[in-house]
Amino acid sequence: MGYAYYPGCSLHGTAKEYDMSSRACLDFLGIEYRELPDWSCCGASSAHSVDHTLAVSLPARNLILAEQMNLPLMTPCTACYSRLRGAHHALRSDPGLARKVLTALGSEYKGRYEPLSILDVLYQYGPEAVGEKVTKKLKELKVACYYGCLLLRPPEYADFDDPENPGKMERLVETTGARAVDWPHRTECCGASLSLSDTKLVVSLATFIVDMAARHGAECIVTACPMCQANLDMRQRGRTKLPVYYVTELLGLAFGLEPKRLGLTTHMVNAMGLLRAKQLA
Amino acid sequence: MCLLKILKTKGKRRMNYLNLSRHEGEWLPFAQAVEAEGGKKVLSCYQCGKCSAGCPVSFAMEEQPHQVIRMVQLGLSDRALNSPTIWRCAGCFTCTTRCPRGVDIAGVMSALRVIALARNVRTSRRAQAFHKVFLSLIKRYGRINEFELVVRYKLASMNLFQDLDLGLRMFMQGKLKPPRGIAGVRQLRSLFRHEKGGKRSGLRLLPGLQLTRHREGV
Amino acid sequence: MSLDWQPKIVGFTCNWCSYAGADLAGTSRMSYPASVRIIRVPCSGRINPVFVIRAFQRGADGVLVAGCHPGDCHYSTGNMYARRRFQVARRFMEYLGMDPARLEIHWISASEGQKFQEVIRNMTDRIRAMGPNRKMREIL
Amino acid sequence: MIRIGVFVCWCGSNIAGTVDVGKVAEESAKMPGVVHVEQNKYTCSDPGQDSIRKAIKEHRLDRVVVAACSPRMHEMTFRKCAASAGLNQYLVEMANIREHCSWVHSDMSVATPKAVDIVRRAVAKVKRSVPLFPSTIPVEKRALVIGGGIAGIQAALDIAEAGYEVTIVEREPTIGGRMAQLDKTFPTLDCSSCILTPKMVDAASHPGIRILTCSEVEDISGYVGNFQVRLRKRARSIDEARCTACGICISKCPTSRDSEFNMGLGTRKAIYMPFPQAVPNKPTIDREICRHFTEGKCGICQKVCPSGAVDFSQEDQVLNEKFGAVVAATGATQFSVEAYGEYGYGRYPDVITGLELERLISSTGPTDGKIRRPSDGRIPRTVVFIKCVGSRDENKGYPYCSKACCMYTAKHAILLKEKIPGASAYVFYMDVRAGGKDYEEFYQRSQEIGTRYVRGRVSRIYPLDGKLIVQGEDTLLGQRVEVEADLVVLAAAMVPQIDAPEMARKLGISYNQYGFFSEAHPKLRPVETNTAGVFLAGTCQGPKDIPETVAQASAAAVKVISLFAKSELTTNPNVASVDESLCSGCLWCMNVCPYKAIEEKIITERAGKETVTRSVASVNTGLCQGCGACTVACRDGAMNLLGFTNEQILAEVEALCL
Repeated sequence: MGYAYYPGCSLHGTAKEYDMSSRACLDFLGIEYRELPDWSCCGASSAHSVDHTLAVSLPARNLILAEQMNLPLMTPCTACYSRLRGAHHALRSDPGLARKVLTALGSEYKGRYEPLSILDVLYQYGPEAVGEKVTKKLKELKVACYYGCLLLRPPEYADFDDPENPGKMERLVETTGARAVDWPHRTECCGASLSLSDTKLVVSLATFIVDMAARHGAECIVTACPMCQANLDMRQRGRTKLPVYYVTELLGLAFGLEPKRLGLTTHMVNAMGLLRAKQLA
Repeated sequence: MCLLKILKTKGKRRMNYLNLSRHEGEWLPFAQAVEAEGGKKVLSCYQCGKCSAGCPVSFAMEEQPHQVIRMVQLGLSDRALNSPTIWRCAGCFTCTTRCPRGVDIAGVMSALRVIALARNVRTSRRAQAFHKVFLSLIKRYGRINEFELVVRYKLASMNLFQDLDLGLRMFMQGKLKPPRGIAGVRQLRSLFRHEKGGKRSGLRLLPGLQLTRHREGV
Repeated sequence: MSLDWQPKIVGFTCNWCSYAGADLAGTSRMSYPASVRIIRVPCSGRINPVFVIRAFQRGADGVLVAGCHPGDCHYSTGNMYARRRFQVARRFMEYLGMDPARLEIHWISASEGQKFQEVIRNMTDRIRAMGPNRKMREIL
Repeated sequence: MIRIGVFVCWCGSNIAGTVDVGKVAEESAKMPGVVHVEQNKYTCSDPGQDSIRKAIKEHRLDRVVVAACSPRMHEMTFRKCAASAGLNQYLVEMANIREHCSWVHSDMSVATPKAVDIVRRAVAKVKRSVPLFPSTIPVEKRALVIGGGIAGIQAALDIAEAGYEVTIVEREPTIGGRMAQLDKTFPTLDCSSCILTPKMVDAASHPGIRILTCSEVEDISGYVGNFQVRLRKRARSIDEARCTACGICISKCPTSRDSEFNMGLGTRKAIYMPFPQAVPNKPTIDREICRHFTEGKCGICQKVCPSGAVDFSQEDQVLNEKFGAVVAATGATQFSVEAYGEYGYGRYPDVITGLELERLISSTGPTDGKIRRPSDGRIPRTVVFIKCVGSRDENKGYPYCSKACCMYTAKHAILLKEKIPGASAYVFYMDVRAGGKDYEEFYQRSQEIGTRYVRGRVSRIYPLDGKLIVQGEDTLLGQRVEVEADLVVLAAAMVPQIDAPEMARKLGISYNQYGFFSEAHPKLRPVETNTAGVFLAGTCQGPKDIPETVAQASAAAVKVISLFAKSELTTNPNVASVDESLCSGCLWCMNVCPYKAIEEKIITERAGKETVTRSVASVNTGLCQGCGACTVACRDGAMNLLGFTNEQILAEVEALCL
């Protein structure tokens, strides 16, 4: 058993901390995974804006590769998660489109396994079981869990949790001993997909979200999305700057792993300062 | 404001009424085209505005999402396809999730973008440039190299200096690496080729995509 | 086929909607071809496909099954059963070598005299184009 | 020997003008079985009918065909005529040569042969007709009303006023229903309990009405005029005869829980009356929380009761009774607004529903009629009302319009301004549906006193610094709007009772996709159901307001009264009938019968030397309405429909296809 690991393009680039920390956590917990060999881009965030069929066929290639390995496909990236699940859903519910896509790829797809997010995998492992592995409690760290869009919407296929009132990430994070603050904007969109094309707009969205987190007492934001992380990290212009961590970075820290191995040293907003101040790193 | 615009651009309109009769033949085929590209149930909308109310970026839209839906319902295809709103949509699906009528508003926006690209409607040059560069990279390497994506996009959109500092820092951190192709890139290209013969395809824009051409075109 | 030829259509109509619709066509003096002969049944759900097949066996050129609109059945669900049964019956007719196009099913309400007229007119035209039901007489 | 008489009518020139009547008569005479043919100018006239009677006697006719107009016009006329000459009325058949022939054709050469065909069909059918005899069934003149809300109370009062016995079955400890929870009613703003409680007392004191509270219907069988009903009366643990409703027990009871009547905004004791004006005015012990029952201790109420009315040993009673008619008035409930995560009901205490606001406004409510927000008890200055929560929303709720919310929201806005001068009210709406007498004026009044109506749905609500930020769209401005509210009221939709489908199955009636009971015809039979003798009143049939509910309840009562006005019911003899020798007992027919009229019957018969028992279908002629769906479902050909038998219809087909 185990999982086929699909990092996606961002995790090989701007979000390399997420790749590092994800692998570190999986290794530490003893969850088996193999990187999907010769994986290709899932098309996010362009294909679905250009061609409905291409938006399915690009992720489909990866779904098929994983099915050939007979493993469920798992990805830390939420954009990939959304595209992979969207394609999986379309291939199973739209026979006409499925025929077109699968003929082009010269392969078949049964869709035995649903593509998963790394959070699904950690959740399958069990929050309690994760908690048992924690060696360094992140006590007094006040965290705002930020879900963003792609894990929760559209609920038709991206259904990691309740789209309006999710709570799974909080449960995971609280196993580390950190306190998840209750704040209302954890599903609000940060506008990451417009980060390059409409930067001004995105700055105002990111700043607002970070401000709201700060107003509810958070000292940092934790997310599972490389786009959200990059966007909130780069685009926040508020008075209080909050570091933005990946879930896997905080978990890794709580497992007692080296901050450097988790990529904590390469954030835009200093990620180490807070941790040092709290004597957590 | 909108009415004035109509007056100026379409002088033949009688007085300042939007003549719906002229669009009678258009609304059904256009709505069907939108639904075929994934904009589910667009005709079911009853204009409650919940999509616009929850939209994180609607404050920056001259035309609100529900108004674009209305344009589709009335067959005002030119206005819908030229509306900057469709390129402002961040694709967060908040609207789709909350729509009481099951309209996939984000899907409608994305369908309108597909149609706009296929019909060569040039409203949002930046967005178009971005998608072109993005897909051309997949076609070339099989994966996206963010470094090349950003560089090419900045060139294409002639916005070279924005985020320069960020880019430099990332480069130093090893986050922006030079590109490397994957083995299955041929199979991937066939996905694009498969589309090439088709009538509607934004991908027709892609073959022969070169930076210089881009700059002229954009 | 000569234009004078009048096909023979057997019409099964439910008492509450379609028979009344035919009555209304009469009281409104809406003329239609003298091709149809009506058999009154309480509900379209009463119409056994056997009746239809027997009509074709005996040389009817067309058969009309008419009932209340879906959702308006006097007996609440009879027309739903009729609809499903005749979908199957059509397949069975094909199997028997009969032309399922000669069987038509229409929903005609008690207020739709005009629709009754149109149905008979159009159906007669269609059957006329198909010609007489010789084949079935020969087969069976 | 079959002796058929055919009577061809001229109908003046209506038939004779287009159809060669002489020719039809001539051809009819040649048809097998026909012994007498006659023509009449107007067969339906007295002389025409006389000639039929005369011919029946003179020619010893045993079957009659009248070739004239539509059976929908004169079938009854000719049946009665034949019956008066001693012939069974079901041996008369009509050939419709007017509506289906002479009136739709103009060419005599076309119309005449068609008329002959039509007569041949009728002759072929009537040849196979047999005498049929309607049966009569006695009517038990007692009505059962299920549900003691305003609909049930009104129906019961009307039926009882006509002199018939009525039993109201109510599962709660008191009658009164939803209306008892309301403070004031639109559009007149009269106090709900001021108009309801007198009716409750009337019902309780009416000699013809028996009220069974804490009671439920467990099973119903039988048919119109003869329903067998099993009722369960749950133990109240109070001897109603002894109790004087002094209330000492309630004041001394140590256990309490959220009050259902106050929508969870206040508490009630384990021994309780839902509200002071409850009818019957006796307390009830909630055995789920009462310490005597949960822990075996306590018993304070029994000790303090001056009249010894507390009886812990009381047991449920099962009553088997017979009723002639049933009125379903089981009401509706409120949509669970938790489904709207974006509105935060349940997480944010100051997001409440319309019914909860009613309790906050009501002087008998938990705040004694002062509107205070649940979180901190402060008087709200800004209140936002959101309409269509759960209605007109197929994504999270139901697609239908809940009908009463527009008006009750207008009422809430008016009452808010009355109770809290200077408070501001915002109403987020999509359409204002004020179609009712004085309703539009009432809505305008709410606007005129300063309620701000914003056209658009609210997208989300979140708390910030003690306020609720309500984010919506003003679609008329085309702009997002935000209100900083102290209290948000959700106009929750009316939805069917959760157990409505179960009740529908007990009653043998149908219900729609949501669970509202279906009327027999949406326009012309709005209070009847597919099951004769079962009638509908109130919101169990669909969302409606009080005036409409009361009107429907009275309508249902009239239907019951007119049923009871007859001493016995005559049944239509055109019913299904089973040939037991052919029936294989597969009971497919049971599945298709919309009236639950087919039952399984065990018969014993001799097969050779042995006696075998097997099951066959059996038709309850009291329930069967004669649709004939079962005849087609029957693969053995054992099921037939009297008056429209397989043999008759096949004979008609053959007569037409000659």
